[in-house]
Amino acid sequence: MRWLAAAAMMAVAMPAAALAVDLHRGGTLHLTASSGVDTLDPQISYNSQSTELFAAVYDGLATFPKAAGADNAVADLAEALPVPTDAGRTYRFILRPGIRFSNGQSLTVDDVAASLRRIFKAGSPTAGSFYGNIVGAQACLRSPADCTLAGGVVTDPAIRGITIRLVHADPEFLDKLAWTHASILPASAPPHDAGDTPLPGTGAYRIVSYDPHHGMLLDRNPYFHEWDAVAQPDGHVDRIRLDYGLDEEAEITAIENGQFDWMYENKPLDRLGEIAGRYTAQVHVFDLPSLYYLAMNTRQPPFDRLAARQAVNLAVDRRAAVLFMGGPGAMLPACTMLPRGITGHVPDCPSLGAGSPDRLRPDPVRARALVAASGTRGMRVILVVNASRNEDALGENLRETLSRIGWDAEVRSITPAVQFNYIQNSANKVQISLTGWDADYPGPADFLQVLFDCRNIHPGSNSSINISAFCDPAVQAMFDRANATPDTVSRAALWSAIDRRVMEQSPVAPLVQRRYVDFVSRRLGHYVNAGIYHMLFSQVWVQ
Amino acid sequence: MAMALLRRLGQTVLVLFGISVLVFLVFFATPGADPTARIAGRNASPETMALIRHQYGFDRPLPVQYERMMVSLFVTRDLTSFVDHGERVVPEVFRAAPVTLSLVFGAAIVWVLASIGMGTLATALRGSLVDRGLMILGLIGISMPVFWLGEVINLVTQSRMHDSWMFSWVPGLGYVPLTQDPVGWFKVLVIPWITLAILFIGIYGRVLRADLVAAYSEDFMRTAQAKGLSASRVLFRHGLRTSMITFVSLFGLDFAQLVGGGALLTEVVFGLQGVGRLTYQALSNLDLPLIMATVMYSAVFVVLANALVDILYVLLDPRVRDAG
Amino acid sequence: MQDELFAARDLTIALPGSQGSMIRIVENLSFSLAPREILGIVGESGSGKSMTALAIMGLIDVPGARITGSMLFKGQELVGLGARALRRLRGREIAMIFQDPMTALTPVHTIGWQIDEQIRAHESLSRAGARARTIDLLGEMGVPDPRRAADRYPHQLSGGLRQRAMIAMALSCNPSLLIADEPTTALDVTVQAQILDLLRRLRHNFGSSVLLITHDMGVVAETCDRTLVLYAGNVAERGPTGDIFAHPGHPYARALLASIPPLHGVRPSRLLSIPGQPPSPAERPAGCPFRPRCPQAHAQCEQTPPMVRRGEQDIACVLAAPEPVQA
Amino acid sequence: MSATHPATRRSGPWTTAMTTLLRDRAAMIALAGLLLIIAACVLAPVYAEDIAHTDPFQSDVAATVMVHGQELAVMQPNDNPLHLGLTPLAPTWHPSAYLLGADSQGRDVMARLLYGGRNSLLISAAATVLCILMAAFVGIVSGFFGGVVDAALSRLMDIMWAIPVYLFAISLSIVTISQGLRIGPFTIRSDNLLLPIGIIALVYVPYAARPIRGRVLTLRRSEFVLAARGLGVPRGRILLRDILPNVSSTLIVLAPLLMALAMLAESALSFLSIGVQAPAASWGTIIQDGQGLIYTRPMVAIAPGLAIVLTVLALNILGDGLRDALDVRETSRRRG
Repeated sequence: MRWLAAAAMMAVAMPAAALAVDLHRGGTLHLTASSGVDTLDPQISYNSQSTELFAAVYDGLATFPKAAGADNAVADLAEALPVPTDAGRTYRFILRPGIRFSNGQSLTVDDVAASLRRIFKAGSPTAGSFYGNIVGAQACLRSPADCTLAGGVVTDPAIRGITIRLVHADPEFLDKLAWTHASILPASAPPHDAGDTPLPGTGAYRIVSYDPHHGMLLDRNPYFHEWDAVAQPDGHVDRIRLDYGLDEEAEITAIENGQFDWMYENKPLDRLGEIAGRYTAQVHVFDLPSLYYLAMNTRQPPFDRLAARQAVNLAVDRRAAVLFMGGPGAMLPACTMLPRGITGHVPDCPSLGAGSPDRLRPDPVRARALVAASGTRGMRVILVVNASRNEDALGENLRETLSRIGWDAEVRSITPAVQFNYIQNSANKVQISLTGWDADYPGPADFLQVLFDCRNIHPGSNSSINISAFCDPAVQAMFDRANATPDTVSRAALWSAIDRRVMEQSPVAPLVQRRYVDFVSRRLGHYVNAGIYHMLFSQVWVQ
Repeated sequence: MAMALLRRLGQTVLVLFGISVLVFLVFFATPGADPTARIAGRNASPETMALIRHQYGFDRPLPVQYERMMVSLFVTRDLTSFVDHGERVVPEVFRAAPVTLSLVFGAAIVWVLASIGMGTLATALRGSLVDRGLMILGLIGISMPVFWLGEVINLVTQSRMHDSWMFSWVPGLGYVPLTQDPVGWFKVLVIPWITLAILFIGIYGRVLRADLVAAYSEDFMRTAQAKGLSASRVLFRHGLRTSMITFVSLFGLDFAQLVGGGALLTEVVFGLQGVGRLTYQALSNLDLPLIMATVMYSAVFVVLANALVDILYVLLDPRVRDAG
Repeated sequence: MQDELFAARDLTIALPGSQGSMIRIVENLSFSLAPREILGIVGESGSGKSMTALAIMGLIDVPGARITGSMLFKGQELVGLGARALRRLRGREIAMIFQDPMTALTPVHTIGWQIDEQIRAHESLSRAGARARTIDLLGEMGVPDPRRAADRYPHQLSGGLRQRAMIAMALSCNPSLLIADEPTTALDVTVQAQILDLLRRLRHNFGSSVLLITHDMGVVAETCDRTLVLYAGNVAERGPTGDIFAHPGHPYARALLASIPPLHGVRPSRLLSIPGQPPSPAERPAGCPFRPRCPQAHAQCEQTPPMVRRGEQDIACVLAAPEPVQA
Repeated sequence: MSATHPATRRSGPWTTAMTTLLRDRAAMIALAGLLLIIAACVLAPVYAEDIAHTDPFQSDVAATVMVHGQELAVMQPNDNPLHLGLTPLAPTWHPSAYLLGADSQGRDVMARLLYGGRNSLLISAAATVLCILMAAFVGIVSGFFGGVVDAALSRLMDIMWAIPVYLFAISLSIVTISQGLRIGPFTIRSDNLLLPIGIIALVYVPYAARPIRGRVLTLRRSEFVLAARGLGVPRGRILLRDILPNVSSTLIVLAPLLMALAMLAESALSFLSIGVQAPAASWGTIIQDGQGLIYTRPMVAIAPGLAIVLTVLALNILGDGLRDALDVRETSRRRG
């Protein structure tokens, strides 16, 4: 009955062309992952597995297009994306009518306002960094229980209007609204992390059951109808089953055997040749806005010296890094902090004097001279890396590089569970570490401003994302200028300039940009890769 | 008897207390292990960090945190994970237990039978090539890391020879509940059983042979032979029966450890969602509540098994009984 | 000699030594045993007496051991007899009591279980039937409250009771030949006497012959009809016990007799008054093996001594010149 | 009983044992094999420099090597259209270059195997000896004295056995990153081999102590101990003269097993930067490296595994020989 009702609704809403019988509709998509997501709460989960899954379950006012190619935010639950007024500080949205949550409840502007408040009440990780700019947000951060966002979020139920006011202009604010943490939930959602209880959403699928050690089951949202095929397309498969428990090697084998259609984890390096050679058609590779880089602590010797940091940038062998991390198909050499595909990316290495990262060669002679000049030759340098098989070889290669240019270098690997937090904390006095950064949304500020803003230095805290503790007034001023520049072309130029300035100061040594290697089953068709959502679960078909 | 039981119970509580305090302290003494930042998510602002710290009670003194954790682990049983938010760890452990029990019981049967066979055969033929060969096989079994062995077996049965007649029956990795499909349960577990058992067959077979050979220099074995008993009766009823002390001691420890989650590598490599895999995930995520739950669970088994072993000693050797 | 129960002829037991050599533990040993006779084999440790007992039982399990000569038991040749046939004899026809009752019983089974086991190994008897015989036997052996004793474990019994249980077990199938290897050494003196008394009565009650192996001339004197003195794997002297005790022919036998410990009171720490120690089998000198320790050794002893017959005694010594026959 | 004393006094027990051992052909072959393995490991630099001409501690993705007159890349790119993956050189079976192939960093596995043996042998032997000593102490004291002592020690062992060692290792690895572990005036750096030796030894103490305790529990009631006590022999003397020799057979069997387990356990610690640190190698770490190559270059994991098997095998045969040689009790009783 329910299915019939949903079908009837869809018939009303769908354009005539889509009414043609979908031969690929139905079936169960079998996914596999080693283990579950951190939480089912879309406003809190910070995990790329949930980003991928929730794309088909939750919507925000905006979303990133669920189609190949484009990566600017588009309207989702809002009818259109507004052009900000008031010097880029006010955004007026009109909510689409007739949308219902998977529990049957209709979506209203109250749900939107409550969801924006919930970001603070429930303690979303990006509450401060992404949404702290909304008027009233600072009070919400200080006292989440009493959060009202008064003046920041204003609703007008009569016209289904929602107005959001910012303290400062933020050209990337719509991208941030498209981010999963700004998903719209029913106003009745609890004001705390929902944990392993699924919350109703507006997407094409809903979460039926979940156990972080066994699996997740999704089926169609019975109240869903397609309002925009780019914002939230209807799905082909009837059910999505995600099984937890296999390790990467077993996952690869299981997909080869047709047991699963897709795996979440990164593909083990020793299997890349095998899958690319024997199952070429089932492998999909695309660029990711994701970097591996060396973070050098500008407040710890020897990297408190510019010359020492520059020496590292000159000496690292990015070609070797590419090879150790899976070969040229899986990694691109990187010499800037804005990866390929992000606004402001430049395809050469200005600070290192090379035309392109592909032609970049290490220059140990100059690097050695710089180390000598910095007066830190012979100093003991400990590189902290993740204890993971994939990073082992690269870590060892980097240690050799550091030793070759004049330091007494050692590498220490610590468990990935704490490495990322350990290297952020100034109390641990980490000199240099190998780490990575994946974009939340494909915008330059998500790399440069997040990683190098003075305000993101929190001494003694495990959450101090400016790992290098890099604070440069010039860069800081340029951030402000970029954010206040409405014109996209000149803003892009500014971000390129910031990138260049950062690289001259060398608080980090970018090594490689990741490319995403996806491996799917033979039966899986209509593979669509959509930016940060990777493969779209709603778009693939299995029959 | 009641007194002894009570004493043992008291000791158990003491053991659990000791372990939990140690785990708790070590966790919080580890730089970077503080769960706040990991719960809050990357790039969380100081305010969000403070909110999380308060929500989870990390701003309380350690003894208070310890007490609260123990209460919610043992009394209210609603302790939730730091990594999988909202996941109650106690039911999770009990949901995983049948998988581990299936794995460990099966493997234990395999290894006890195989190692007794191996030990007695080698003893009966001691000095012969068969004896030497079995002992070398045992050592090879011991020297193969179980994880490596599991991967090689997977390589052969799931990948390289998956389509051959020999291994086409092998189901995909994962667990099938016994109640749901007994045949599937057996098929899925038979390879993990053997993989897990190989190490122990090696250890136990060798230990048993050594003890049996030592027993043969005992006078009572000569008496038994002089009685005109068959060689097998001498070996089993007199030799084996008196040589089980080491065997039983090790078995108690190993079995308890495995049931308590010690088979983690086997469970991981074969995708079995048992207590071992849970322990593995708890440790690799440094998820204190889950670590605590799995460790307490396994400690209970260790204590229980040792109590059982002490009882078995008495059954096996009446001299111990009278030692009081 | 038709009524011999057991006869060993030129029995030689050799064990493999280093580099493929064979070490002869026992050389050319000959003796015989009549029904209901008690024969004592006396010698120091290492003389090969226990090895001889094990050879009769077919229990020498040293790989590569070689047994030559002949052992006839009721006319059946034991040397080279198959394992299965030997096993059928063991426990049923030939039984053995070991030196140390403390270690010779399996510690994890009750006394009764162990005796039942032997009975049932040789006779098709019900569990209850076997137990009934066990209790009878224990009673006959002078074990008080045999029903309860049968349910006890070896360590719960005193040494003397254990040895009685051992003997009960050995006799459980009415063997024709009982080999007792130092049955009293590990027991204290009063118990010793009781056990020896028990052994003496066996031939009447059970009709068994006994081969008593001991290093203790006192035990021999009390118990044995005939005696064989073994030195370094060779017969030094054999004959009726009374004759040997009255006129020992071999210097070694004389020395042994001189060192009989008193039956009561404190035992001297060394039993032998002869200086030196018996040679190890590998270092045994040519000729008379006792030569290095013999106070009367002379050149002739470098030859293998002849077996001199004197009355009913056989003496392996050149000095044992025939004396005037007295009777 | 009286049998043993004259036999032992005749010649020194050590000389007897030595001659017995020297006559044991299997033990001598095992000893020769063991010495060969040790010598090969000691001579690792000679192999690396003069035969294979390679630096086993230097990763190199671009290196090439001449094999059978052919120039081969040590790290071979896969010829798939996606340019994914890089496969190390397969075993050449040619001692002058990459006899056993290359590992995931382009290093000569054979050379690393020889160098790795040094660490593995040292750590496992030391850990085993330490563990056996501690376990013998705990097991004997626990079994012999019984009562409160036994209860306390046994529960301590329970705690040690149930504790998640990996958690401690993680913690230790992080604590020791920069300044090392401070114990009083001493600072132990995380590359100090005493760390893995100590940890591994401690981890397996309960495992070895428990069966020893079991044996002692039985022995305590056995006749010769009761007799000795009855005669007023001091306890220490009973422990040394009667109990220790009787548990030694258990110990001798457990020792090679512990060694094998120690060699594997060491790699887990090394993975967390405790003990052997990259680029140094041990057999365990090479197996660990090889696990990532099982589908393409299984030899990387198999070769060190074989080395462990052979070493443990040799040690084991030698141990059996040693026990036979030293066990006066058994040999003399046989002669009876």
